Amino acid sequence: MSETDLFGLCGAGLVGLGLFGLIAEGLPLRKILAFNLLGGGVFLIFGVVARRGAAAGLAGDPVPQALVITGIVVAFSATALAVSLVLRLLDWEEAADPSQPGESGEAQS
Amino acid sequence: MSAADLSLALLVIAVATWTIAARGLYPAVIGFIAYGLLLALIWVRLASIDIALTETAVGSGVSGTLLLRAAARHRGKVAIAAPASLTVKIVAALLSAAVSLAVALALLLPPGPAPSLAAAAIADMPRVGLGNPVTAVLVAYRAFDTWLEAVVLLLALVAIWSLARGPSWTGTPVIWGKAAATPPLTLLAQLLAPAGTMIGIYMFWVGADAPGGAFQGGAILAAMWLLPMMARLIRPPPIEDLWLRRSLIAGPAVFLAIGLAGFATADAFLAYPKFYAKPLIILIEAALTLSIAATLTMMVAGPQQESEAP
Amino acid sequence: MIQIGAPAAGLLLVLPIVTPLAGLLLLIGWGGRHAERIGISLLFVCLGLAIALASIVWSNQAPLSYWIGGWAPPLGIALKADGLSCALLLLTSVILVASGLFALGQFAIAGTPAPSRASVSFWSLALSLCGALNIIFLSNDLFNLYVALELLTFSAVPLVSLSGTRETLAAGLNYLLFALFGSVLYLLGVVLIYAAYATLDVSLLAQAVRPGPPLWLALALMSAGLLAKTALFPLHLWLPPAHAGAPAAASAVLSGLVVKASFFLVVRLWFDLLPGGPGAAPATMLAGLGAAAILFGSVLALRQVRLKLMIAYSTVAQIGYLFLMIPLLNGALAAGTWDALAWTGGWLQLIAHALAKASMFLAAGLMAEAAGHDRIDELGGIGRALPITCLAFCIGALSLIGLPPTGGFVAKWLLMSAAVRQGQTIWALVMVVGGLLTASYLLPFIARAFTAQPLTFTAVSRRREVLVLALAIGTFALGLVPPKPIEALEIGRVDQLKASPP
Amino acid sequence: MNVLRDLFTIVLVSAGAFFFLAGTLGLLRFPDTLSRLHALTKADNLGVGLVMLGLLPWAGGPAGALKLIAIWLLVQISGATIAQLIAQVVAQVVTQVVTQVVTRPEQADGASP
Repeated sequence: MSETDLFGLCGAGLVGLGLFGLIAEGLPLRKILAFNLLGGGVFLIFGVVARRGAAAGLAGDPVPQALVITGIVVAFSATALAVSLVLRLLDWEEAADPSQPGESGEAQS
Repeated sequence: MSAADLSLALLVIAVATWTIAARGLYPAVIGFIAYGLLLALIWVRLASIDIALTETAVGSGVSGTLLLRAAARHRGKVAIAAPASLTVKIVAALLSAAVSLAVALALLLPPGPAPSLAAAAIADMPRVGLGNPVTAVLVAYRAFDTWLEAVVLLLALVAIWSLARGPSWTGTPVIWGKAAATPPLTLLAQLLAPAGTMIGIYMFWVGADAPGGAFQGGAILAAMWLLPMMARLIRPPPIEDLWLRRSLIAGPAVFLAIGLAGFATADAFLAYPKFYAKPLIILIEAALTLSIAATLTMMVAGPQQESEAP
Repeated sequence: MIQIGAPAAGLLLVLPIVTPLAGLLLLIGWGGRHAERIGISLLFVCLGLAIALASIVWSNQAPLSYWIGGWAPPLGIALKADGLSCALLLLTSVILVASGLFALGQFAIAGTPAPSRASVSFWSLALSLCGALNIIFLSNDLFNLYVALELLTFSAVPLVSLSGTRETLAAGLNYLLFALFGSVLYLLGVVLIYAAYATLDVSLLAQAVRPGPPLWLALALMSAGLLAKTALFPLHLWLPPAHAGAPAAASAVLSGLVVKASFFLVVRLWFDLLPGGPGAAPATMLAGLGAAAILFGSVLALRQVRLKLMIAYSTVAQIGYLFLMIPLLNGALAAGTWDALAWTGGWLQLIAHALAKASMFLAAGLMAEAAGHDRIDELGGIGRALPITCLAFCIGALSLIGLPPTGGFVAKWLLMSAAVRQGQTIWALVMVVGGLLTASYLLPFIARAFTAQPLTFTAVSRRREVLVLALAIGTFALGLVPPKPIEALEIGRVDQLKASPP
Repeated sequence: MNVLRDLFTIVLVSAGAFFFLAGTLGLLRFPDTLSRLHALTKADNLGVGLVMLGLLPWAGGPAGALKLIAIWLLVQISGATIAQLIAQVVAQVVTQVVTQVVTRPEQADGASP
């Protein structure tokens, strides 16, 4: 088994773990974490494909490598948006929680 | 395959499992950050230094900061959703195992030489005038994707601003509550920010010919802007600040302007005129670096709060 | 026939994409007070650009394509406009312009000229949504489409949560999580495709694909991802709260356009990338899910007590109809022919539903404004207070049910004829049952709106009422269009038969 | 020359790795946060320094060597700061617990079995 096969299997395993987390986790923040794990696995598979496509004196096919860079940035944007939605929802949780009266006024939009 | 590769792969799987299985949210996020750093090592093993840098800076670093912050707010709060039932978990486990297995088989099975665009990419490199093939794909062959990606990043910031509490489109982000700065953090900000800024600029500059580029450099610059903010040395700018607004759009706007000018100068959208390709690309990358740094900083800083409010 | 050169073709294809996105940059850079003016004018510009593109494709009777940067695929990215893309581009602009006009002045902060968060956000998001949809309808590159899908998601989700209440934030988060699940599965399919063929261009792939387990796996993953974004049963759970919670102008766009974009890509995958069609089993499965969506969506709509939720569940049901087109097209391809009835019927259903649903959501928004709530039980008699709005709602409802003379009727009639002609009568039966169910949840509401004694309703702007009616008349007019323009949906489809195995 | 260089690298990098190992053991085995921190920072500083030194001959010129030294410096600065920050948090928590015990002994007893 070559190193690309090994990392390909690793990527497939990460996809499985992330997918499980994304479906089975209840807490949104945990789903976001699972989404990032899953994304990491998919990107890793891109990397394996790139490495296998090494040719013409390059150590890897630059097209999938560039796609991964784009993908990482897009996945980050998704994470940032999801996290800010979670934080806004926490504002409401705090407002609804009588033990923290100081924050209750801030959640009104 | 070496023993080091095998242990690296197993370690990544183990840390990922930990992230999913950890009982606390905070440990799970820490696990995720470690996962990102380990992935970066795999990227080095796959000879993709560009991606290793992006993964460390954006995938693990900036994402990790955001998630840590959210996990800290989450502590002791009521869970928003109920945990999934056992049936859901079993179905999810079966489904993800099936997908995992199918993908693994698809990756192990393909016979013969792997198809690749490496030769095509290298053949056209002289027309672009760059030494880094990944950058050539990003700013020339698939420049449209890269422009869109810069717009996506900006849109995510607009989305975050649209989720603010107040009714108006003005205000200043509030960084990490009201705690006072600590001397070690202040010292770190004073020492690291100037050095890190240079590293960020260097990272963008070498991107034309070596691993690096706008996204990696921009992420480092963003960190170097956030650090003094966290140390209370500077305040985040209000979102209506004109300089901030212009820095945010500089990258995508310059990219688009040069792209549209391509219709006249190079007979195609997002094409570069002969002999001027490299300077134009460096101009685009410089503007993108600035915009990415500003956008990432404001994304981590979070939504604005109105100045009238306490 | 007009012949045009590559730069002109480039401008025609590139401008509909970059104009709204440049508008987004403009709003971020200089936004604030002028958000509304910049937003609505650029949406009108996009409408003009869509008309220009459509008229060129129409007069050429041939698709238009363009390589961005002059780089040929597989290295570069190609844009391509056929008859269908032009029609969808037009639809996008029409609905966005209508929703934009409806939203004018809605998001200002009373009493101050200061830029309001809701206003700047709405217009920025509307522009990026327009750009994202135009890319999805024009791009020929699977990864580029992934970026566009994400652009679409990040525009749509904040629209849902614009009001900032707990319910809409939760609905937005849930929508985002479903959409991200969909994107990542789609991306997984993309990498498997690239691993096998080292190209992402749909046209090149159509010539290169070798049917076999790796290809099925990739297509299955991508389709599953897209179905989550389309909200096809059983992945529909996120849709009703999201579409019902958004402001009316946004709901119209979300229900009318956004969910259709990922459906469009499903069809692209199974019929453009795979020239021979999906084969019997996947086609039956997709249509089976569609049929289930029609039944469950309608039954759930029947049980709703709030008007906007009822309309949102009706979207779940109407999406199901779109998938009935797949086994019909596939059946014809298997026999070596091309079923123009099913093709035009399916897309007409999409267009008719988009127009009808947009006008119904806007009408519901006006009713909620007049009544101060949208509880169905207390809206009786609203037809007397807002006759124009209710007339619009009524026309939309007729189209959803499939009664003549509306676009929905023509679409469903075409689909049913195709089903009967091919002997796939079961899908025709599903459509009949679906129509009856739709009537059962929409007609009682309409009857009560016009007959019951009205409670007190405040007046709403006449301009906005007329606007909603105009959209509804669009649905109505679609039922009267002569066949010739409808055939335009087939421009570029002649290749289909040539490419498919005899 | 080559043998000497290889030997230099092997000895220094192995020594660095040993310190990392020791630090990790300390992290796992030491009883409280402050001593763990102590083990970790000591090992990190020395470990990174030794590995960096061992790799210097391979840096391929003065520019590469400078980058390696810069990396070491950056790790030093950030490691030291983080150690300080963690120690501060520990100190705060200790102070809080002590005040709690002093002011409300009965509650603190119940809270810490």
